[in-house]
Amino acid sequence: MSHKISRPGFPLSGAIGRRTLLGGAAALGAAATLPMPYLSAARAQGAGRPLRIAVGSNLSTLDPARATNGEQYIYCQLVYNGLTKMSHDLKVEPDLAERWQANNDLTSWTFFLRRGVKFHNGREVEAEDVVATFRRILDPATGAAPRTNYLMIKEMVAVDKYTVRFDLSMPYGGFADIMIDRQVKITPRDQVASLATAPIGTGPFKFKSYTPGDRLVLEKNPDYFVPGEALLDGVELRIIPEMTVRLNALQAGDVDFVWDAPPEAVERLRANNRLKVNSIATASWDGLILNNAIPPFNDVRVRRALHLAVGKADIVQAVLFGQGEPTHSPIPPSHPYFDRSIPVTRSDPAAARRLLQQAGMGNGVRAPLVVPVGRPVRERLGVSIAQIARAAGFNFEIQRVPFGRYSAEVSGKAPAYVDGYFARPTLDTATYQFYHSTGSWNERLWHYKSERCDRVLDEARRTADDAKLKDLYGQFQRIVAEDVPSYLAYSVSFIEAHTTALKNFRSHPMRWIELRGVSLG
Amino acid sequence: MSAPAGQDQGGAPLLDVHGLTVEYATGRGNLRAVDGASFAIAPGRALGIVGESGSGKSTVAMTLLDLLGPEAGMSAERFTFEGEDLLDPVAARRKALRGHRIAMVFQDPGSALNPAIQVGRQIAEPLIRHRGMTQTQAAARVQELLAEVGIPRPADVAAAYPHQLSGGMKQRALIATALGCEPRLMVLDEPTTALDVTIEAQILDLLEQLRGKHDLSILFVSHNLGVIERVCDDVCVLYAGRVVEQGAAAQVFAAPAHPYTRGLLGSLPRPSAQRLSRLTPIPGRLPDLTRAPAGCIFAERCEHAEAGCGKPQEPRALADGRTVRCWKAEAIAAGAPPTQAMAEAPPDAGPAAAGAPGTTDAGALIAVDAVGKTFRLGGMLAGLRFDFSGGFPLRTDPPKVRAVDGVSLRVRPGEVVGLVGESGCGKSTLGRLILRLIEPSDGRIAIDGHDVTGASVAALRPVRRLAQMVFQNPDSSLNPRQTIGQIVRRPLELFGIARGAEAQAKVVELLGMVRLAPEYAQRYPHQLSGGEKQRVSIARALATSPKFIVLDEATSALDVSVQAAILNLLADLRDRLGVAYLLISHDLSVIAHLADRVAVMYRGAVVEEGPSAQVLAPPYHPYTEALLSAVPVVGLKDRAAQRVRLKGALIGGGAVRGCRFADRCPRRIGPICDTETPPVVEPAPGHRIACHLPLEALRAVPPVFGAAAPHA
Amino acid sequence: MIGYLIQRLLTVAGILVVMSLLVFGITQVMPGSVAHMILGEFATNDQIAALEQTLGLNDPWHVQYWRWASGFLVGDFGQSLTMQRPIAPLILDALGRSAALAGLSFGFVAVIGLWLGILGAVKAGRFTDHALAIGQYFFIAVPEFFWCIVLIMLFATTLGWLPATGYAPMSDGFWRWLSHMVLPVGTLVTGLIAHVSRLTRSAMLEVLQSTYVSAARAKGLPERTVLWRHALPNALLPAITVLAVDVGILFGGIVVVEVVFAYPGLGRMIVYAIENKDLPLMQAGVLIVTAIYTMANLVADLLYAWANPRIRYGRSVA
Amino acid sequence: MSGAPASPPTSPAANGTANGAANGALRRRRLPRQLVIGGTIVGAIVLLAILAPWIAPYSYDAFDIPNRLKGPSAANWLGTDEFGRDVLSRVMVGAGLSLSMGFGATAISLAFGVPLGLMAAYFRGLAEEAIMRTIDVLISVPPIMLGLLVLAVSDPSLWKTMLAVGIIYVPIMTRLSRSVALGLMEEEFIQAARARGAGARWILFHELLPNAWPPIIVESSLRVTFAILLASALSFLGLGPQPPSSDWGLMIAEARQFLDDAPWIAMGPGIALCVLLIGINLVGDGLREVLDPRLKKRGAA
Repeated sequence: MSHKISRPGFPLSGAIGRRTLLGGAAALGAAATLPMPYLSAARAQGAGRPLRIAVGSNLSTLDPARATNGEQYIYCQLVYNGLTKMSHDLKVEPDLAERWQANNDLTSWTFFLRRGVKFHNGREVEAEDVVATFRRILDPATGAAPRTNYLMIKEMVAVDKYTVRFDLSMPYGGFADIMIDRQVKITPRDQVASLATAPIGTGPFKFKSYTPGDRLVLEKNPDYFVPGEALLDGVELRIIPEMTVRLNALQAGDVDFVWDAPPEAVERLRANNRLKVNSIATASWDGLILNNAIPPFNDVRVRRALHLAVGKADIVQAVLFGQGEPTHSPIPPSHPYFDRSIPVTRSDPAAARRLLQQAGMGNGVRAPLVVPVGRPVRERLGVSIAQIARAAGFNFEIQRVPFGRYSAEVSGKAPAYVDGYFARPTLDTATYQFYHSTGSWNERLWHYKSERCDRVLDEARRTADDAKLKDLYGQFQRIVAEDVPSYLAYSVSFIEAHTTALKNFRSHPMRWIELRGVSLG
Repeated sequence: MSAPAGQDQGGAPLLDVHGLTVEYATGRGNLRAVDGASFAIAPGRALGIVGESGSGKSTVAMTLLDLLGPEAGMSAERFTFEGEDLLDPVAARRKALRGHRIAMVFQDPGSALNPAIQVGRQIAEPLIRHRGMTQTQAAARVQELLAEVGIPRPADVAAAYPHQLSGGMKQRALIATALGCEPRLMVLDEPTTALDVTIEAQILDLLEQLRGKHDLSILFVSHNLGVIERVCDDVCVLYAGRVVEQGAAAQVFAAPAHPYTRGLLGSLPRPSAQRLSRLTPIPGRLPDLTRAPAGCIFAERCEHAEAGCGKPQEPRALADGRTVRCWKAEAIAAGAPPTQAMAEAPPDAGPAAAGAPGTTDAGALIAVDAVGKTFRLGGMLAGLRFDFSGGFPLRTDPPKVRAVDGVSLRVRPGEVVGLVGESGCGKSTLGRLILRLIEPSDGRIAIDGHDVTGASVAALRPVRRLAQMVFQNPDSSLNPRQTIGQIVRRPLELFGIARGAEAQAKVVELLGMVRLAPEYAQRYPHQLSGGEKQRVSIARALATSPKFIVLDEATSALDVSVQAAILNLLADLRDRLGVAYLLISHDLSVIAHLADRVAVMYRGAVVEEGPSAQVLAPPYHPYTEALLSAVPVVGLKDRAAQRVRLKGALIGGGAVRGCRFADRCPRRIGPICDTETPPVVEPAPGHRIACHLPLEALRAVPPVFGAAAPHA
Repeated sequence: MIGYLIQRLLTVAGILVVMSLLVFGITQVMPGSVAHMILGEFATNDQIAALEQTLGLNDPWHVQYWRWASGFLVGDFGQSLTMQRPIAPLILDALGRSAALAGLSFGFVAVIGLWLGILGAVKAGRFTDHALAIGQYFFIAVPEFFWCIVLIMLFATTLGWLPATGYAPMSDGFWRWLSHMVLPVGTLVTGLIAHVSRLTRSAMLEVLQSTYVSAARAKGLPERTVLWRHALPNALLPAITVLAVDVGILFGGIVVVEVVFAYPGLGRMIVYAIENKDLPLMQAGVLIVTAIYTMANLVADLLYAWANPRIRYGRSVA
Repeated sequence: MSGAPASPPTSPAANGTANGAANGALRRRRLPRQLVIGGTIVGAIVLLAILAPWIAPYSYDAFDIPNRLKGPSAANWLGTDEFGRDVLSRVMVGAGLSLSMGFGATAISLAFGVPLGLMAAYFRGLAEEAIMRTIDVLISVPPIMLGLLVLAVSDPSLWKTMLAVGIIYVPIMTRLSRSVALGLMEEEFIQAARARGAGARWILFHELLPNAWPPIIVESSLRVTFAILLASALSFLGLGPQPPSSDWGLMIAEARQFLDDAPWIAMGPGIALCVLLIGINLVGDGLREVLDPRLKKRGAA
C-alpha cells in the first residue's frame, strides 16, 4: 500500500508521503473508480454545453481565502491554482510553483513560480502575488479558516519576480503539502477588493456570473497555462438544496453531475445505466462533538459511557447505509497508520449505565444535541445517537440549527453537537490543530487538554522517520481512544454520480472536483 | 264562484288569475304561501293587495313576473294577461312580459337599484332591450322619463350612482324604469314602506298622476290600509295566503265583511282620534302554513267564531259584488263600523289632564334644557380616515353632524309626551341623550331633579332606576342567549330590588303586567313572536318601577294588529302605574293615539310643541301641517288631493341659519326665513310654534282632518 | 378619490416605518454578534470589539436605526454578511424572479378562481357545483409542501415531462423558462384557486339573491345580462378583498415552493438569510416583502374603491 | 341555504312567529351533513391521537434498521422509514402534534384577539385606535414572514411554533371580534343593558361575548386549518418540532430524502394531513351553516 511520491526538485524523501492524510485511500479510490464500460450515451451531448453540477448550498463567498464549505472548495479548485496541487493518488505535484526546495532544517522554503502564467485578467502571476495572498490568509481580519496552519511562517520574501521564500519559525516538513489546501489559492494582489464579487484566478475556468440561490457560472479559460487541460466549455454549479431534487435532476438529465450523493441512493443510481457512481473512501469524518470544558461531558466517564452506549457499527449501518467505516480519530481506517488494535465497540447500554452510575449520573444525562439543518446525513447521525443512547440513560433533546449559524452559536459552545470535517491535506493538519491543547480547532470544538497528547503531536511534527511517525500516531490514537474527547463516528465514503458522457473523470479523495483534462463526450 | 271584482268595470280583464297557489317544500312538509288566490284587474284599474306579514302578498306580486326561485312551486287554474294564457309553458311566457308589458317596483329603493351601475343606464336597459333603442335614443328617453317622474335635474340624476340619490329619488327612478316601456300593468310591492311619510305622499301623488296619464293598470301591494285606500279602486285582503275578502275599496273599508278585515281596521290608530280611546287588536298569531286548519283559517282568532266555522270557508259572492270567505259575512258587514270603542275612563285620568302644561320646572320629571349633540364622524385619526358617507374623503377636520340642536322639553309625572318627526330629525338621539346613552355636547338634563348631564357612572345609577327605555326592534332588543326570566330579572338584581325566590316572584308579576303567562320565563327570545318580545321589553323596563320610560319607535316594527295590543297595554300601564312616557315615533297616528303632549322635531330642533289636540288642529307649524297632510288615513281619502306637499327631502348635517325648515317650507315668506331664527309664538298656553309667519296666518289654515274627526 | 389615495399612502408609509422599527428591533435582540459573523470562527475578542467600533454597533440604537433606514431610502440596503456583496442587486434579482412566479400564479388564481366561483354560483346545487365543491375541499387541504413533492414525483420523476426544479432565465429560451415555471406555479395555484373560487361562489350567490338582481330580472333582461352586468360587478368587490388576503397566503406558498423547487427567489433568500443569521439581508428582505404586501393591499383597497361607486363618487347630486 | 323557501320580503317581525320557533327547534335536531362527516373525520383523528400511546403498533421513535425503508406490509401498514420506524405509529403520534399546534395556536389567537377586539369595540376612542393601529401593522406582514421572524429570534420548538402561529392570527381575531362586537353594540339589548346602568364587565362578558361567539367559532374553525397549514409549513422548513418528533410537516420534510425509494414515508403523513384539513374544513362549513345568522335568516321561512 505504501508508495513514494516523487517530487521534482525536492531533495527529501521518506515519510513525507505518509504525511498526506489519505495514504492508502488512493488505491481504494482507484479501485472504486475503475473505468466502467462505457454504455451508449443516452442523450446527445452537444459540444459547447457547460458541465452542470448539482450542489446543495450557496457559495456564501467567492473569496477563496474565506471558503468554508464543499461547494466553495469546488469553486476554488476550478478557478484558482495553489503553489502545489494534489493528484488523485495523493501525490503533491507542481502547480503554480514548478519546483520548490527547503533548507536542511526545514525552516526555509523556496518556491519557483512557473513563468508566463496569467490571471484571468491577463496579468502575469508574480511572486508578490503569492506574498500578498499569504499576507491575507495570515491576517486575522480576513477570517481564513486554515490560517493557523500557516502561523509558523515568520517571513515571506519575493526574491525575484518568480521566486518566493518562506522563512518558518519552526522546522516543518510538510510545508509544500499544505500548499495544496483549498483556501490558499493565489489571487491577484491588486484585485483583492473585488474578490467577493468579481473574482479573478488562474484556473482552468473563469468566473462568469453568480446568482446566489441559483447557480455559479464558469467559463473555459482558453489561455490556461497547461494546454489541453481546460477542455470543457464551461461549468455551472447549480444550487439545489433538496437532495431528492438533485438526484431527480440528474436522472432527468437536467444536470450532469451530483456532488456528494447520499449513501442511501447508491443502489438506485447504480441501476441507471446512463449514470456512473463513484464511491471513494475519504478521510472526512463525522462525529458528535462533546464539550470537554462544561458538564456533563467534562467527565471522561460520561464520554466513555456514551461510547459504550452507542456502537459505531450500528451507527454506520443506521446513518451511512454501510457506506463508511467506524473510526476513532481523524486518521481514517484507510490510512496505514490506522491502529486496528483499538476495538470498535458494539452498543452496550448496561455497561454504559454502570459507568454513568460511577460518575454519579445514575439518573441519566440530559443534554441538548445540536444537529445541522441541511446536512441530512449528519442530522441522521444525531437522531441515531440520541435514539440509541437513550437505552443507556442519555436523554438528548435534538435542536436543528442551520449550519450557517454553527460558527457563531454552536462551535465550541454547545455541550454536544454533530459536525464533521473534510480531509485535511496532511496528518499533522488533521490532528495537531484538533487535539493539541493550543490547537486552533481544539478550542473551537471540544476543549481537550492532555499533556500526553500534546507531547506526542509536537514530537510528530519534528519527526521525519516513517516508523517513528507510525508509532507516534499510534500512540496518539490510543490516547484519544482512552480519553475520548468526542464521539468520532466514522470516515465517510464519498459518493459522486455523473452522466456517462463525462470522459476521463475520476473522483478526488479530497472531495473537490478535478476537471482538468475532463471532457463531455 | 262570482266574477272577481274589477270585471264589472267592463271589458275583459287585463290580468285574470284564478286559483293561484304557491308552495315551498320545507323540512316539515309543504308550506303553502298562497292558497287558491283569485283576482283580476281591469284595464286602467288599481287593485290593492293588503295583508300583514306572512300573508303571502309579496309572493303574489313576485309570481306575476315569475321572480320566485326554483324552490317555489306555482300552480293556477287560470292565468291570463291581455287574454293570453300564461300557464303553458308558464315561465317562458311570463318572463317574456317582464319589464315590457308588466313592470315592477320593489319595496326598498335602496336595494332595488344596482349600486354598481349608473341610474340612467339602469333605466335605459329595458328600453334598449324591449324597444330596440340605441344607447343615444335610450339616454334621451331616460331624461324624459326622469323629468316625468318629477326629478328636477334629470341629466345629473341619470349620471349618478344610486348611493348619491335620496330614497325618494331612487323610488322615482325605479318608477321611471318601470314606466319606460309603457307597460299595461305595473306591480308595486310596498313601494313607499321604506320612505318617510312626506316622501310617501309625493310618490303616491306621482302614481296617481301617472296612472291617469298612461292609462296604467296597477297591482299595489301594501300592509298600509291608508295607502291602499288612497291608491286603489279595488282591494284584496290576504290572510295566511288566502284572499279573505275582495271588492271595491270603498265598500271594503266602509263596511268590512270579513272578521279579519274588520279586525285590521279596528286595530288602526288614527291621528284624529281622542286620547283614551281603545284599539281592538286581533288576538293570537298566524297559523302554521305547513298544516293549515281544516276549517276557517281565521277561526281561532276570530271574535265571531262559532260552530259553523269548522268547515272550510270558500270564497262567497255577496250581493254588492264583493267576495268574502266567511259564511257570516252579511251579518258582519251590517255591524257597526269598526271604530275604536271608548275605554271606560279610569278613575284618575292621569295628571296630564290636570292643569295647563307648562315649561316650569316645578313638578317636571324630566327637564331638558337647550340640549345639543354634535357627532364627530370618524375616529381619533379621522383626518387620515376615509369617510364613507361621501364628500371629500380626506378629512383633517373631522366632519360634524349637529343631530340635536338646543332642544328644551319637559315631561311631567304620568305624562305621555309624543316626539314625532321624520327619519334623521334627531328624535331617537334626543331619547338616548335623556337616558345618557349618549353624552350630550351641551345643555342640561335633569331627571327627577337630579342633574345627570355631568353625572358619573356611579351617580347615575339611582337615576337609571327611574328612567328606562323600550326599543324599536323586538328581534334585537332581547339578548338571544338569555331566557326571558333572566332578561327580566337582571335589572332586579342589578339594582338590588329582589333576589332569589323573591326575584322569581317579581318576574312572574312583571310578566303578568304585560299579559304574558309565567311559563314564558323559561323561554328564549327566538321562541316568541314580535309582539311578545316587545311585551318582554316592556316588562324589563318596568322591573325597576321606573317613573319614566322612553319608547323609541316601540311599535314601528310590529304588524298593525299586534301594534294595537301593545298600544293598549302601554295605555293601561300608564294609567295603572302612573309612568310617564316619551313616545318617539314617526307615525303621527300612534303619537296622537297615546300622547298628552306632542313635540314635532325637524332637523334637530322642536318646531312645534303643545297638547295633542292643539298640535293636531290649527294653528299649525307649516311642517306639522305638511306631516298631517301626508299621513294616509283610512276614511279620509278625499283629503289627499288638496293638501300641502313638501318639496325634496330632509337634509341633515351642519349648523343652520334662519329657519331650519325654510328650504322645504310650502309657506315660505321670503329671505327672512333663510337668515333669521324664527320666533316662538304661543297661540295657547303651552302650545308653541317656531315660525316667522304671523299667528293670524297660521290660524287661518284650515284643519287637515276637516272640522271634525272622521269617525268621532 | 385623490384624497383617499393620499390617505392610504400615508397609512402605508406609517406601517412601513413601524415595520422597519420592528424588523430592526428583532435583529437587535437576535443572539450572536454581527462582528463575529463577519470575522468568522477564528476571531479574537479584540478584533470583534474593533470591528463593532468601526461598524458603529456600539452607537445608540436610534443612530444605528437611522443609518440603516436612511440608507434604505436611497437604495443602499447594506452588505450581505455571508455573501460579502451589496444586498440591493441581490434582492432585486431575486425579487424579479419571485415576481414572475407570483405574477403568473396570481394571474391564474384570479382568472380561473373567479371563473370557477361564478360557475359554481350559477350552477348552484347542480352537478358542476358539487364537483367543484369536492375539488375545493380537496385542494384547499393539500399543503403546498406536500403538493410540490407529489407533483415532482409525478411529472418530473415518473413521467419525466418537466424539469424537477430550478430556474432557467428567459435568455435560455422562453420554453425552457416556461418549463421551469410550470410545476412551481402549479403548486402555488391549486390551493388558492380552490380558496378564491369558493369565496367567489358565496359572494356571487349572495348577490344573486339581492333585490337588484330580482329587479333586473323584472325588467325582462336576459339571464346573461343579469349575470354579467348586474351580479358580477357587485360580486367582484368582495372577491377583490379575498384576492388581497390570498396574496399573503401566496407569499407563504412562495417561500416553501422556492425552497423545494430550488427556485432562486426572494423567499428562499430570506430563509437563507434567517438560517445564516445574515441580518442585513434578512432585514432588507423582510422589509421589502412587507412593503410589497402592503402595496398589494393598497392596490386592492384602491381597486375596491375604484370599483365601488360609493367610494369613487361622493354623495349629493340629488 | 337552498331548499328552504326564500321568505317573501316582509318586515322583520315576520320571523319569530310560530314558524320561526319551530324552525329553530328543527335546526337543532338536524345537523348539516358537512358537520357530521367532518366531525366524524376530526373526531376519529383526535381519538387516534389521544389513544396513540396505547394503540400505536410500535413506538414512534423505535429503530429497526434491518427493516428500514420497507413498503407497506402486514407488519407495518404504512411501511417504515429510513430508521425502520413504523410510519403508521409515527403518523398516529404526529396527529397529536398537528392537532395541538392547530388548536393551540387558534386558542392563543382567541385568548389575545377576542378580548382586544371586544375592548376596542366597547371602549372606542383612544383604546380602539391604539389597538387597531397596532393590528394594522401586524396584519401588514405576510403571515409566513412573521412566523419566520419570530422563529429567527429563538430556537424552534413545538411551543414556539404554536405561539408564533397564534400571534400571527391575533390580528384577524381582533378585527373579527371587534366588528362583531361593533355590530352587537348597535343591538338594542346592549343599549338596554347600558340604559339600566350595567357595568362594562357585565356587558362585555354576559351580553356581548355570548352573542359574539358564533361568528368567532366559525372563523376559528377556519383558523385551525390555516394554523395547521402554516405550522406544518414552518416545521417543514425546520422551524417546528425537532427530530425525532413525528410532526407531520417534519416527517414530510425528512421523507423527501427517500421519495424515490420510499414514497410511502411522505404519503402517510401527507395524506393524513390532507384528511385532517378536509375534516376541519367540513366542520367549519357545517358550523357556519348552523351558526351564521345570515345563512340562518336566508333559511328561515
